[in-house]
Amino acid sequence: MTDQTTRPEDVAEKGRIARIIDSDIFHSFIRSKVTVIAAIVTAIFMISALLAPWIAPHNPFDLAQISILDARVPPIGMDASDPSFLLGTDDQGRDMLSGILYGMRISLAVGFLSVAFAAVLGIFLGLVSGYVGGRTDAIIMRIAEVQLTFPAILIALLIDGIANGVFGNLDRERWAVWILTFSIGLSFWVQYARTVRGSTMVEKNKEYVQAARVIGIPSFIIMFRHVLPNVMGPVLVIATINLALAIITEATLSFLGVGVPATQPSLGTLIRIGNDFLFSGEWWIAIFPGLALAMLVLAVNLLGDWMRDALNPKLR
Amino acid sequence: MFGFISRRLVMAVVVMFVVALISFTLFRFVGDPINQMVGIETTPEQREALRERLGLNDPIIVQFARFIMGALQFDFGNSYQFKQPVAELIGKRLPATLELSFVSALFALFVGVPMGVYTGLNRHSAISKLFLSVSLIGVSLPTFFIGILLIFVFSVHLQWLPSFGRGDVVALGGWWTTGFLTVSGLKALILPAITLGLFQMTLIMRLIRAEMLEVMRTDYIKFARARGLPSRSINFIHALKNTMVPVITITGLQLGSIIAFAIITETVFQWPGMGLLFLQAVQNVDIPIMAAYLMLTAFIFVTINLAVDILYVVIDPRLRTERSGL
Amino acid sequence: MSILEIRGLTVEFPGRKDTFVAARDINLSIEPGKILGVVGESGAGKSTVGNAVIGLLEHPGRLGAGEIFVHGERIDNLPAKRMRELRGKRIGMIFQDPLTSLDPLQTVEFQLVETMLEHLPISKGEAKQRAIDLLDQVGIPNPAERVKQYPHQFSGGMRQRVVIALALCAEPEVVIADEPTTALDVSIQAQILNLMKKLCAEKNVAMLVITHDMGVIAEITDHVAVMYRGNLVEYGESQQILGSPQHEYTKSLIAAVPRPDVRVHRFPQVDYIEGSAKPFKQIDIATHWLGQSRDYTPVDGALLSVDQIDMKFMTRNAWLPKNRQFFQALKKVSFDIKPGETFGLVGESGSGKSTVARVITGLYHPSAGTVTFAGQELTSLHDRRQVLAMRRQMQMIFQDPYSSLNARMRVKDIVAEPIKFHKLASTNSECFRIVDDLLDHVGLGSAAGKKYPHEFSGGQRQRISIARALATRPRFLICDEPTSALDVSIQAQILNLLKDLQDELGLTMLFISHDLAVIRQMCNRTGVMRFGELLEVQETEALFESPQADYTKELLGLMPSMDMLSRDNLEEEVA
Amino acid sequence: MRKRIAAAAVLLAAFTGQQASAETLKFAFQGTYNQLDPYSLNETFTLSMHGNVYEGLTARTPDLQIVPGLAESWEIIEPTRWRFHLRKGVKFHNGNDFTAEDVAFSAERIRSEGSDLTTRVEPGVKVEIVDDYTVDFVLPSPNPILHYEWNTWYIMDKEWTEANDAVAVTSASDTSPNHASLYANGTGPFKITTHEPGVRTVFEKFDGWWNEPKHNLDRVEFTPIGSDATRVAALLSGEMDMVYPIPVQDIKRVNENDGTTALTGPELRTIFLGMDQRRDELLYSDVKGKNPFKDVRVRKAVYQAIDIEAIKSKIMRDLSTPSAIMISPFLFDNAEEFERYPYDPEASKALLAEAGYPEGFSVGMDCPNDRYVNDEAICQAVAAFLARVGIKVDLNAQPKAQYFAKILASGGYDTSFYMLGWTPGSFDSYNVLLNLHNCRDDAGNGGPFNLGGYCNEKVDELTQQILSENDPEQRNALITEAYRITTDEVSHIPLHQQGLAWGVADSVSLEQRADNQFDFRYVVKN
Repeated sequence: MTDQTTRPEDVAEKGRIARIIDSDIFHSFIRSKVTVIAAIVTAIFMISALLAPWIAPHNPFDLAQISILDARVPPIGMDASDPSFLLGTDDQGRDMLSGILYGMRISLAVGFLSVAFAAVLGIFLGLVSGYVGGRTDAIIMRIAEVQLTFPAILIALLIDGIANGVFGNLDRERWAVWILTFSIGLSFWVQYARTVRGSTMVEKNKEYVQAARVIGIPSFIIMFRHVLPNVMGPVLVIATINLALAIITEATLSFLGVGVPATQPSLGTLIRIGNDFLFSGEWWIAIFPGLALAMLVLAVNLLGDWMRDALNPKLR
Repeated sequence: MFGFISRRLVMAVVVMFVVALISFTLFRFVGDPINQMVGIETTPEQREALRERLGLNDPIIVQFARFIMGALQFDFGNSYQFKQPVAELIGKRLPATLELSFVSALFALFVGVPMGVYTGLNRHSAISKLFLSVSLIGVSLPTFFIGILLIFVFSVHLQWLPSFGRGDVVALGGWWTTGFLTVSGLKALILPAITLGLFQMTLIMRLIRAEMLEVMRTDYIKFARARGLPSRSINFIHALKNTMVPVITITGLQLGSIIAFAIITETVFQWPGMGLLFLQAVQNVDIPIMAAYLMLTAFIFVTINLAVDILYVVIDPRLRTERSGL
Repeated sequence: MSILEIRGLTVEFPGRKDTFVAARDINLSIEPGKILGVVGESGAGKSTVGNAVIGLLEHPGRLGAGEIFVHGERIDNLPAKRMRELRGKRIGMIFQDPLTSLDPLQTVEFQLVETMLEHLPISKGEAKQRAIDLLDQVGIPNPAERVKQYPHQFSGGMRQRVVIALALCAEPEVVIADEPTTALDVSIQAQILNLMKKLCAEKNVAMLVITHDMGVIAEITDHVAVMYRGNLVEYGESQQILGSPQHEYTKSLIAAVPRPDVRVHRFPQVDYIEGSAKPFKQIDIATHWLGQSRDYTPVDGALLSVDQIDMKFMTRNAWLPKNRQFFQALKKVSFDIKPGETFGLVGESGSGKSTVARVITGLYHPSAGTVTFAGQELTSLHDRRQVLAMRRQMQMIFQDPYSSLNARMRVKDIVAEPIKFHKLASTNSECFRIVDDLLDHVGLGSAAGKKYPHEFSGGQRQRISIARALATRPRFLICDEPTSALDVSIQAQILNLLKDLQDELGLTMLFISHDLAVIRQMCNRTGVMRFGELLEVQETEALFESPQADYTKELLGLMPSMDMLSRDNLEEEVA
Repeated sequence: MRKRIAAAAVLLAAFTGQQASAETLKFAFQGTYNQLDPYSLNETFTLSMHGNVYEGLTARTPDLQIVPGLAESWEIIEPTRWRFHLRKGVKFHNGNDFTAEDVAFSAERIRSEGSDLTTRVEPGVKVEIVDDYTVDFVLPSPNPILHYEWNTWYIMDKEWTEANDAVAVTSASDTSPNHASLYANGTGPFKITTHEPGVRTVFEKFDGWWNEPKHNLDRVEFTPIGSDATRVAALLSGEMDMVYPIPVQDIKRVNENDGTTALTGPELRTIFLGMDQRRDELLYSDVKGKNPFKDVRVRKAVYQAIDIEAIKSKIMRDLSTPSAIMISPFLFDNAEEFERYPYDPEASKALLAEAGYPEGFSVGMDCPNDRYVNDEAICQAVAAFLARVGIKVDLNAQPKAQYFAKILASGGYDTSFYMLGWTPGSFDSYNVLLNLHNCRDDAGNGGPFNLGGYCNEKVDELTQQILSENDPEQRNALITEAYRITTDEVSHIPLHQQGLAWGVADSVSLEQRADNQFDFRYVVKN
């Protein structure tokens, strides 16, 4: 009832950035302190992961730089610590800080790639399913149902086994990330497909789609040019939450022994390795990567939370 | 209603068949079972002979047909490692997993639903924000790590709760064992159930919250307010019931994934359930167990789906009449 | 004495930058058994007044000033708990959409009994009996049986009766009805209005009816308050205000209402209304792209003929064909449209009139029958190039201005899309020059092209839709309820624009509407539809003067009388 | 209802309480005890558990000396005829008497199809029953170590096995379960009363055991706990009396904890690295057209690049014995004659340059990650050491199922560089030389576990001589000669014998065997 649309001619042309800063979404963002902190944490983590080769004191992936004689040095502030290893070293003599920075890179890479893979696959199938409907829809949704019977962990276990079987001469260091991406992504696509299908079924009955059809534009183009941009809102939210979930899943898989190789550890692999040293007093090997992981995932989840509410038009 | 259920059942059978087919095709690649069945000194000829006797050299389609024929009679063959019928092995492990899943689902529901309702109704309160943030910790650390930390604190340090196993179990009838009837059995359930349920609890809480927020903005809630109904009645009779349909869908799916996630929890707590059995089977390429487990998971999932569909009908009167009417 | 009295009511919505005043210094009062109408267009603040009275202002709204009394008792400063007890008990409320006002998961009886037990000192058994009585009073047949049913088992009109029963069940002294009939069909609207009028008199309650519809005001109110942008501009007896409005806004508002009884040439230009078309660059149609290269083959006789169209939708799929269930949306519909004429289709919701439009444009494929356009049978056309050539010649304007534009595209891209797709311009710059001209021509100005649809109001969006439809240089335009989502003043402008365009471009139009008054203003010939059947087709004037089908007569009879509305400012068209 | 449950709980508590008052040992191991057929699986832990229920003709003491078991004594009547005098008055758990019939029956069964221990009694060996308590074994050729592994050739009751239709050895291809895999009937000090594979196994004292028990146990409960942390936690929290193995890093913690101690000692298994010396081009390497590992200088360079002492102190926490040869010094008297090549990265680089790889090369390495103590960590350390001399290692660490499937004969020896551990089942070097050093063909005939395909005919020849040499002195000299050749040629790179680490509650005393077998016979619980 408070339809406050201004006359088009009155709206002075504002810069894009100015408009973003002026927008309600940006405002709700600034107002929520938790969200701002989460965003800052996420940004710091992502940037430092990206810049790991330049800011990390050591290169934990370069075996020639690792000396086992430095193994299990405690973090600064404890007895027998070494100033060149701020957060101590693990059982191989890897600098924990560098390991965490590089590990974050891998974790984020697996997270982003698998989310991207799942999103692309899910969005495509969801769009087709929702737009075309009928038998195509039925088939895709049945596939989705079968897919749901295999939870992420099962899929990853199986796919990892298969990858090893099929590509026997597998260079794990190079391929592990892709295998993980594939298996985690494969277990996530259903969620996107279902969401996109739902929104597509709503959108396709909207009149702008009919208008495009009346113009004569082919379905394929309508789907991607018209419908797709309009169903991306919820997808963005799912993607954020899934990013966090994918990182955790990767960590869990490394516990089951199908994660990335220990020579190029992700955060999850670091925790898995550190797990063995919890009782023996070398707590920093597990706790520091654990903290990093928890903070990262927590921050991303909080962002997702906020986005879910902020992007939901019904809640404004 | 009958037609509806029978349609779902037909679909369930199809789904299970597909699961069987996919999993069977995959097993070919997970490793060579023979290495796990014999000692390291066994000669290549002996290994080959064993492979032949197991029918592992037959074309995959023959093996699959054999599997399906057996599965139809609930015969999933003998475990390679245990030399026992798989159906029996899984049958013995089923109660452990189901009890654990049940308790953790209860935990997730009984903690998650009230917290979800509260945070949904009091969107801007400080406690809501606290609930939301704290609950996220459950999804911010990998399950196995949470499990180990719990063991570290409650078993090793405080020595309050056992670190592994089911405690003493009581046999009920010929085929069920329960940990519910003994003190040690109940104590043994606590840590694994929390570890397993934490994730689902967070999910359910957030889901209920989101649905509550939406339902609270609907016209019928506004109308209920305009009629002067007390908030208790609005929140619980009108709002909560209306959030149930989506919540049931997701919760149903989550129940399925609880059973899958039990693999991790059971490994950490040495819980003698199916998940542990499956993980050992994967490590030892025990194909019959893997196949039967996947079939069972599929079956449980399909059953839950069916139950969810029926529950919809119970909750939502619109679905009841649309089938007979129109 | 008055039951409800509002003194100096001001409602504010504090925003991020400034405070928006939704209602300013409103003074109203209602006596028992009387109905006060509050009328105005979107954004006038009329619903805000209703919400303020019942104490359910949307967050972050608040009372800035003023007092509200019920029976002399001041209620606007009551604590929340007392206010809640008051709601339902002393003030009842009826909402706009009966489909969403009832909890879908509880029976009607449950909702009624729950409300009564909350407010009245009666037992559960008594409440159940009362529930049945109430349903009977609001005109629901078989109340004893239907009370056990769920809301979805009632039709829209019946549900609104249930809502009314719920609003009245605790015997309130004041009832606020917020757009109580807007979501209903004409025939149902008449019944509900009558019911409200009757109950108001019988139970001696004071009723506040909030509406945008002058017809409703004319039909049932004793007094009327006209609101414009949060201000009460005129207040008095309905007869008085509608017949001889004093305020300029009231005058123009009344003038913009389409009359079923009078045909006007053009709707009067209304002041006071935002977003009105200002003269932009005028185009000489004779030389402009829009008027050029109209390479369409001329036709003799009908431009479009629809012959024996059947349309079935599957409502339930099954493996066996015999188990499938269908809904018959169109039954043997036939009509012709001559070049240059405007053909109207009128009917209530579910009559199949929109389905006809979608069959013609090819969005649906008919189950049987043919559509012939410019001598070419469309239904059997398969060659893609030919199909596109036909598509180019007919365009459509949709009902909902909010969903008919892709929110993620700039306006100029929306309008340019058909030009580019059909390759009607040789270069990109030519294309956008045409887009600029089109936007100018429909009264938006070319600057609008850089913006996104959400920056425009409903009327402006409908202009964008029109520009988009014109962008293929069509000869045939289908307008599917083009103004039913718009305020009357905006509706008048859009209808004017359509008339102008038709004159300039010689367009042939199919005009679909549920509103007989609008049909009378726009159409040369009109068909009446009901339940998928075309009941009759006549010259529009003849249809209104001497309807043939019973249903048409009934429809015409149910239309709210606009007799009392002032006829100033109208230039009647000589038939 | 509530009352009844409470009553049941009380009853149950009373029941279990009563059991607890008797001496019950609760222990956990990382792996599972799958099935009970003593001939189905030749695997240390399985045989170790069987050994508490079944007995062989011979037995091994805690320090692995061969002593009489079910045979009171034996003699070599002629070089190819051994005579065993059986113990009298021995009873199986079901009460049947132990006789020569049972020995003859067991000898046939262990050699039959489906057995995984066929090497215990070679096919050519004839078993002759002299009388009820005397059995002769007639060999096709002399074999001084005939009885070395007979402590794990468990004698079964002929009558019981036949009555239960379990004559055929349990095999995975069976469609119905074999009685012998679900139930056990031995002559040993314990009988199995409950067996839930993968969950728990309960042993109870056999009162009719022929020997005087040294243990004081009435009951033993075994639970497999796969997760290291959980297993250690179970010991620390007092839920377990004994768990093994303990991860080396937790030894300190177990010792510091009140009431628990870590028992450590050297194990017999030798951990070593192997290199593909057979293919003309390595499967996983950037060197094309030739195989760098064919060059002894390269193999030696790899050897000398590895700082075994660093691995010992940092990864194994001193719980390992660096080894110069491929067998434990406990099992070979002349072991001290051998010394490791010194750790010398400079020498290593020089060797590589000399061999034509001054810039090093890259090679893929296969490694298990759940088989040996800290296996993956050792491989990582090796990779790091090699990186410093220019050899880039692409490490592929996998669970044992996939790992063995890849590297063994069944996988086509699909590896270029690998880690393996070996315990000779007979505790003798012949086994080591035959399996790991003898030439083999592509199918694995010859030395089946000589994955790298090292081949020297002189070593093959020596191996055959060792088999039939009955004089211990002479035999040791031959073995020394063979090891000398393989060490000079760097056939493998021995790393160390890993250590044993058992966690034991202070209330329990037991004997730790170097072959990692847990013998209940010596457990005393206070």
